[in-house]
Amino acid sequence: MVELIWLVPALPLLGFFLLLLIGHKVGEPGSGWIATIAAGGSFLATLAVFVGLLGRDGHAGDRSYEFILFEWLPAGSLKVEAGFLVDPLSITMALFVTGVGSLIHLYSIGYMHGDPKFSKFFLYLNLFLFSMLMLVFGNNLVVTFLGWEGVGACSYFLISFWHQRESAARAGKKAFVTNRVGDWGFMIATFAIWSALGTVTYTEISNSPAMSAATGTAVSLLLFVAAAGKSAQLPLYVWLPDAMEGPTPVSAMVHAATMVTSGVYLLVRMNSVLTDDALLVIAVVGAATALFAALCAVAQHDIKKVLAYSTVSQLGYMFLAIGSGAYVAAIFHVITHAFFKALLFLGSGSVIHGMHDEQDMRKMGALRAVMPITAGTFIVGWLAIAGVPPFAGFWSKDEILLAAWEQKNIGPLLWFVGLVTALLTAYYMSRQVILVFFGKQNWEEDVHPHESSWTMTTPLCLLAGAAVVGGAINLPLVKDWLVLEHFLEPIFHHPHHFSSGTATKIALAVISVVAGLIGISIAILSWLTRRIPTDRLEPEFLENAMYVDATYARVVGGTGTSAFQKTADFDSSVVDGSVNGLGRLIMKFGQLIQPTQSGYMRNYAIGIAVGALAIIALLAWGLLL
Amino acid sequence: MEITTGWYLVLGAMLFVIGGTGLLIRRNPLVMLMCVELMLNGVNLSFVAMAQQLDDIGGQTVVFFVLVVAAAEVVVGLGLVVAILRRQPGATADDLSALKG
Amino acid sequence: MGSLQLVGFVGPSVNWWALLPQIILLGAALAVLLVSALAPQRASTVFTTVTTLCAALTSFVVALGLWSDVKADGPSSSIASAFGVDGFSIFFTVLILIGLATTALLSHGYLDREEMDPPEFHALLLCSAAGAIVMASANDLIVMFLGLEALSIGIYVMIAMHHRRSEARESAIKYFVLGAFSSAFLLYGIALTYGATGSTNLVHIRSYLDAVVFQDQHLLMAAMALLLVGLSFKVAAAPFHFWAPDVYQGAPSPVTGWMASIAKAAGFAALLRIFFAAFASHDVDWAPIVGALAVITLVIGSVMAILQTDIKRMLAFSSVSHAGYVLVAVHSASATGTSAALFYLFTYTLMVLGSFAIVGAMGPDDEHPLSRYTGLGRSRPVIAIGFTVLLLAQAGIPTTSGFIAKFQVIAAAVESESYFIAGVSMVTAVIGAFMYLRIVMAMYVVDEGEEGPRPIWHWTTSVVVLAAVGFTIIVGLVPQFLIEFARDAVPVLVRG
Amino acid sequence: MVDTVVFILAAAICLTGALGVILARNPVHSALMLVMTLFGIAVQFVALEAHFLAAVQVIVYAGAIVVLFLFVIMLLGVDRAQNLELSVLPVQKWAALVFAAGSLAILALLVMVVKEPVTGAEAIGGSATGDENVRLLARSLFSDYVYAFELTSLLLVIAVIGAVVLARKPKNVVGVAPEPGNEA
Amino acid sequence: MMQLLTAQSVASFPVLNALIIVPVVGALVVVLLPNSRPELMRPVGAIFAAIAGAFSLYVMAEFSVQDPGFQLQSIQSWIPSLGINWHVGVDGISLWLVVLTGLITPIVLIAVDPHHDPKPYTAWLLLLQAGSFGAFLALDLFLFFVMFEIVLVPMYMLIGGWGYDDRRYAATKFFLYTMAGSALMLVAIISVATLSSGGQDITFNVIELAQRQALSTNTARLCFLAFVLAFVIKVPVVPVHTWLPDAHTQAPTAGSVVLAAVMLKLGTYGLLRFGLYLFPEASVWAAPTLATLGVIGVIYGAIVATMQKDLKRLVAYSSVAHMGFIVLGIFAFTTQSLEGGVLQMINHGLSTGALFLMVGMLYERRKTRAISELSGIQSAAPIFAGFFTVAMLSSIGVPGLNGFVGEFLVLIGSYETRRWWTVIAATGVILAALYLLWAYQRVFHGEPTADDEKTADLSLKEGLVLTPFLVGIVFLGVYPKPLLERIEPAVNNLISHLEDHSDYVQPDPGAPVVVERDHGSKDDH
Repeated sequence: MVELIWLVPALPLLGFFLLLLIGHKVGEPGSGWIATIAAGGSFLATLAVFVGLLGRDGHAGDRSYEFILFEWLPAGSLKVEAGFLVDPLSITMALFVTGVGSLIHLYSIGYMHGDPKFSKFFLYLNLFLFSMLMLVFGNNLVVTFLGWEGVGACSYFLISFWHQRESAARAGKKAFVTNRVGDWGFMIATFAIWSALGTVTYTEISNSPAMSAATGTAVSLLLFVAAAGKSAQLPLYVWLPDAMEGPTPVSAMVHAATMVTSGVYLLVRMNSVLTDDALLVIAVVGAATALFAALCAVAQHDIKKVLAYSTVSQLGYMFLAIGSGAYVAAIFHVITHAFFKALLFLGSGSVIHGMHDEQDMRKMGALRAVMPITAGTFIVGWLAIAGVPPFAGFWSKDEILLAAWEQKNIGPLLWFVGLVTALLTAYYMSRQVILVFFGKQNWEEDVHPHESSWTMTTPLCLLAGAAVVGGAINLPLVKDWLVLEHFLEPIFHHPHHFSSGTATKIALAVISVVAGLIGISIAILSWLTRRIPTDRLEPEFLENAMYVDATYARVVGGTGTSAFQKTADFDSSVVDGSVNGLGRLIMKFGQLIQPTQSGYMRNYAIGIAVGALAIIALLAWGLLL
Repeated sequence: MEITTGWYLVLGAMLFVIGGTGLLIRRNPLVMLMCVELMLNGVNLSFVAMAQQLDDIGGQTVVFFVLVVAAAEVVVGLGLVVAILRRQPGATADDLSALKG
Repeated sequence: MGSLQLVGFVGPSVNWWALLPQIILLGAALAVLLVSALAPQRASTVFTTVTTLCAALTSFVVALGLWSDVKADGPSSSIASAFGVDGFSIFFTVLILIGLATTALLSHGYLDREEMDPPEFHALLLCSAAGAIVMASANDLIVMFLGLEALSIGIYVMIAMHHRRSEARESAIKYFVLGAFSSAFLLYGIALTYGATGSTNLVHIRSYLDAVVFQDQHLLMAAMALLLVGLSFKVAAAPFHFWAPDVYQGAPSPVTGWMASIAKAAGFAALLRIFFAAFASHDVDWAPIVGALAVITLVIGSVMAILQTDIKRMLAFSSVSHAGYVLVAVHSASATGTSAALFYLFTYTLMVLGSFAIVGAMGPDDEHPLSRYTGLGRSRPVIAIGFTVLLLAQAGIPTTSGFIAKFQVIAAAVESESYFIAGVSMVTAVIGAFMYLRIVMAMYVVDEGEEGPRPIWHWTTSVVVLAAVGFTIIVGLVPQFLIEFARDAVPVLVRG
Repeated sequence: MVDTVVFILAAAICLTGALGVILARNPVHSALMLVMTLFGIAVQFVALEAHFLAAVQVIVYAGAIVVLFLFVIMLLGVDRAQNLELSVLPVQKWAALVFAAGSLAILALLVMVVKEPVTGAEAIGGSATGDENVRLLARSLFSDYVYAFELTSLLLVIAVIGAVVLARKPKNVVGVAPEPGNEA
Repeated sequence: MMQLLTAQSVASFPVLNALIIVPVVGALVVVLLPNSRPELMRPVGAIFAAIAGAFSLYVMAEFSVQDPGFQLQSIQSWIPSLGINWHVGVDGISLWLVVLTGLITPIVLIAVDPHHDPKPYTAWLLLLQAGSFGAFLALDLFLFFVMFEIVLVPMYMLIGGWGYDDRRYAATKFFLYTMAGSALMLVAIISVATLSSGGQDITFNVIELAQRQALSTNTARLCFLAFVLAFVIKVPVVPVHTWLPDAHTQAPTAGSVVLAAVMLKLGTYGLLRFGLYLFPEASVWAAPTLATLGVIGVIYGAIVATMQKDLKRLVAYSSVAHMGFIVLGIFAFTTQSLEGGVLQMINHGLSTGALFLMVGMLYERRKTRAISELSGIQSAAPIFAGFFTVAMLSSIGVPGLNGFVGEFLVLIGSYETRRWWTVIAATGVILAALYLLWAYQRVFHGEPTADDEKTADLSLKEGLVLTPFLVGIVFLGVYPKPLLERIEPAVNNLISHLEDHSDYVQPDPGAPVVVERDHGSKDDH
């Protein structure tokens, strides 16, 4: 069954081509269904592969299957194949990618109802899914990079889907270009690995001897640059909040569940080359991102912006996990986050849909009555992200905080940052839930919110279920229940083991739960019961995301643009000018000697007479010498 | 003081230079032609002096041809001058400078 | 007593065959004159043109016969070694005859249009051609001088024959005065050469210089310098070129073509014969000077050319820079260089004749502004493409003879390790190309709907242009025959 | 001694005449000064034992060419004095000065440096001296230089045609009417 | 001329000669067509161009994958007294350029309507094709120079005759600039041939000269520089690139396409064939400088492209950037970088060619190329925008499309020998995204104005014309192996030639020789 792997990306690709050829003829909702079936089929194929993989012996290293399609870039000693690597990591990723992806496809049929470019949307979605699967399944860095850039391009298409809005067009471009900074790191890292190890294939990389420390750290950091670009870490996170210009299913799928986690995937995939120095940097940046984004999320008014900053923050968590060496925890959080964040985004989409494209939370409130399913599922998502046991988010977040605590150098500090983030997360999510679904009705009279269609609510329900029980895949209660950890174990070079005693673990877990509850309490006190005045809780400084983006814009738009313009001016005035100047110089020289051609024959005779004199003098001079 | 060939050559050269200088400084086309004659005569003198020195009659023969050339040049030159001055009376060499640049 | 001695006098042997081309030309000249003088009404243009063409053709056939003789028996000289019969002289004879026929054809429509006298013109043209042949064949400096004068004086008169234009007279008197001036220098050079070597005969000079090591070279140096001045003037090398643009502009177009091609070629023939053949042993002395002249000529020719607005002046300066290229070849003082120079002159002659054919046909011969050519590519595509080929050939673009010619010149310069000069000549080629491109641009770059000029086109001009363009392209593609011709035509000095 | 005196006198005549040619205001005077130079040169020819050439010099040059000059001067009526202010052209004066000074400098240099100006090459055309100057000349003319001699005929033919063509009053040009080109 | 076709190679059909001759014959036929039938010109020309294209495919089919040397050679004596032969042959480096030339010209002939004077237009394009073939196939320095120069004339005529407002300036600049570059090359060509002769007969045979390596180090370096000057101008490499934007912008669409797709490659091809092959030592000596210029081109071209106001000019500057990658690849001397460089020549031809075609189509519709005057085209012409997007993404270097393959190979190969150059050059991929997407955003995104609304979408014919480009873009992006495996033997051959004649040694990636390599003279070459 593992051999069916080719079917997994092939189905979305097929869907893409079908839609490309006949999409505009099929129209709505047929093209949506084509895409959804392709995605669903892909999910089923993944399941089949998964089952096949499970059938193999996990400990004998059999759970790694390479499927080579053809030689892609054979150049001398460089052999890059278009091949898939099926192993626990990739199949895990693929399962939730196709699973969540399929649900979002389904959801989009409802959400995109009536859009003039309905079929094109699904075309992009399928292409995205294909790229994401290439990213996940690629058996070497270059194929992963293909997917990596592919998802980037699709993300660009999807963010700027409503390109008539200038903000959407700009956001798409911003996402792509920022991602490209990360891609630069990816490419250099690939080069360095090839240069050092002579291969770009994952299995060979992990079997290779270690690179020198400097190279290893450089490669690790370059990979992290790549991951930071894709996964919106400091300082490259700026594109993600803007990416909310895209349709909400896109935000759910691309910018919450799947694409943004590919940075995590990459680092986990490359765990064998990551050095301790680099991991420390990753942990610090991850923690900083988590805290920073959580702070920003506190003061957002746009329902999707809150979720966007939340995503950045959660991604920071994942990197904190990686930096702490807890790769399983990172993947675990990737999965649970995919569930609850997709759920939250789709829920917010449902709200926006129901509110007729209103995104400002201040104009909502008390929607639980009119949108019961949306509200219910949203609340599940909220509890999951807030780290309330036994929802999925609790388990994964707990594991990350534990890993941070155990970090060798600055563990407690990282843990504390994580804890504060957890508190903030609980707070701002609670604030959002209250503002949207509770409290008093703040929307205009002429707005008539309504519950969404079944294509939208079905995914919500399924995801809500996953958000509730998702934690089950890696329950730390009993050793045998750590399904995910055992499953993933073969891919790790240095398997991570928690060293803390059970008491410490429980203490840390309790503290984090308490922190979460404090956050929720503050939110209830301030936003629901209004015991705490709310006017100080949304500082402008945080609402504007600490002006980081504005500073970027000023540097890029101001200094950068003017520097570019100066270069362009330099090109036309100096570089081209010197060419034209040379021409003019020759002309000038001509004009200088032109008076010799005066028309007076006696003048001309000078030429003869003095020329003769000069020649004689030259020859005589030569003789005298 | 013995008069060697060198003296004749110097005289010839001086005539040549005077003729050349004259052509440079005079505007009257007729005088310019005369200056050319001066130059040719300087050359002739050199020829003959060298023929004497070399004890070779060839140098003297050449002077004949120079004479013919000079005559032919003068004829055509004067013809040109006549043709020009008939249409532009009083024109000097400097007045004939429409073509330039 | 004297009579006794005269009885014993035996004149030098004469190779009449070798003289026949000149004799035919002179005979034709006299025939044209006599018929026109004696005939009841003025001889028609057709008659004069046909006579000239026949003379050229007959001479051509004779020259070809001579060529096979020389190939078979080797070079010789005639009339007391005064007249060389070698590949070189026949090469130039052929070239001059081609130029003669071409100029005759070009003048055919032109003379009537511009109201000039055909018989006198053709007689002078024939005499001038004979002078050119003499110049190219002369093995004696004084003979060469006489040939040069015959060539030049004929040209002075032909220029001034264009009665209607004061510019024609101006250019005639300019050419005349400066020509006489430079002739004096040349003659002085001959005198000093005579003094230094004891003869005016090149064969003798060569053997004398080969045999004798001078203690005191001053006289010879001065002689070479003055000879160089006189001949540089004829070939319009800077700084002796000033006359060329003015004279070319003022002269009737066929005469300009004649001057730019044949007068220049004959000048170079003399230059090569004297310096390459006779002064071969002193090439270390003269070659640098020629090189310097070449550089100055190339630079001035190309730089001044791009400033011009009158086509004839453009082509005049371009002809100056072409003289520079030939000088580069001469500078290398080698057989390769000489054959490169010969090849260059041959191809250049055809190019420049074709170009002036078009210029002459484009309209009244007063001024030739560039604007006259605007849109020619649309109104007369065939002429325009022909002109383009000729111009690009002059710019040295490949698949034209001009490129092969430049290639050989550069090869000669490289062979003599004159890399600087080779570089300069290529750079100035680029500068010069700007000027050719301006003309091409004028012909082709027109705004939509704009109509080009429709000049009256005499069929003789078409023949000339077609022949010139065809030759230019054929030589550009398969130059081997001409290269061999030029290689066989390196001058050889032989006694008797 | 006599040689020296003759040379110096003749040279003085030559140079005076030459300077006269280029400095006389009136072209007629120039022509007459030219005669003086030509005469001086004829004297030098005699001194150099080129008797025949001396005669020809006087007859052809002084007798024919200069007369031709005078003839034209009279014909055209250009025998007016000319402003001798050296130049209306800016650099001309200096260039002429450079030429004259430079040439003379080189000449002086050569006089100082050169011991024997003429080579000891053997006579090609036969001895130049002796009392049979004319005979020798004739022999030379009709042997070594016969080709050149014949060529002079070509030259003279051209000169004749030229003179005829140039002097002829063109059909369509009336008198001294201004040229179309000059009006512009 | 006839002997070229008939002599010697009777045994096998002299297809390379046919490649050059067929378009020339086509041009003559077009010229002889009656003026009264202007509609015939382009179809007839396209047929001849297509026949030549078919021949180029035949060459591809005949090409032996394993043979690293020159194949299908044909030698005819041409100018024996100068040692010049008509000598053509094809190897892995030139093969695909020949195919590209063969295919682009008929497409362009079909695609672009000159609006006036179709006869000369068609004839010039055919001559351009013939000259380009000749330049890519020539194995005789003289023949190469002839072809290298002669292609200037048709392009000059195309720009001058069918270009836009500033065509006089652009055409002249193009011609003179490139001519100036090749001026010294001619001197160098002759010098190489003369100085290499060493008593033997002079020859211009490239293979022979490369084997002789008879020049002293300094002479070879000087000659190399003269060659390089010609080629870097043609490429063009910063700072001698400024003819390109003008020529591209003012040229008619067909001219721009051929200029970008074919003619620029003459420069990079020349660097490979004549720079590296003839002067291995000098190439190694000059490599750091030239690689630096290449990298500067990548960054500088991108920066300047970003600020362009004219869409066509922007694409032209993007060419400067892309060609910089190729130059870097060439002077990194590794199998990958060279293969990538050669492949990138093709890729650039396809993607930039397609972009120019589409900018031309846009101009046909809107009569403007100013970015500021266009907006929201995607709404009005979605298919057009889609095609444009693919070409743009290829140009940006998105994997799965051809642009990536070339760039990636160049960079990964260059990383071995020119580490820091590569790191900097790779930032070019960021800038490429920046300028192209920004331009795309301004032109295609946004609200269309009334004029933009009326912009027609692609016609069927235009779509068919663009399809080959897109197919090529995708195919080469997905499966470049057929090209790479034919390029590789030739490239390896070239590298071993370099290794034989200089102290350069190609590093072996992955070999545990890190320490050894560090004190080696890797970066000193």
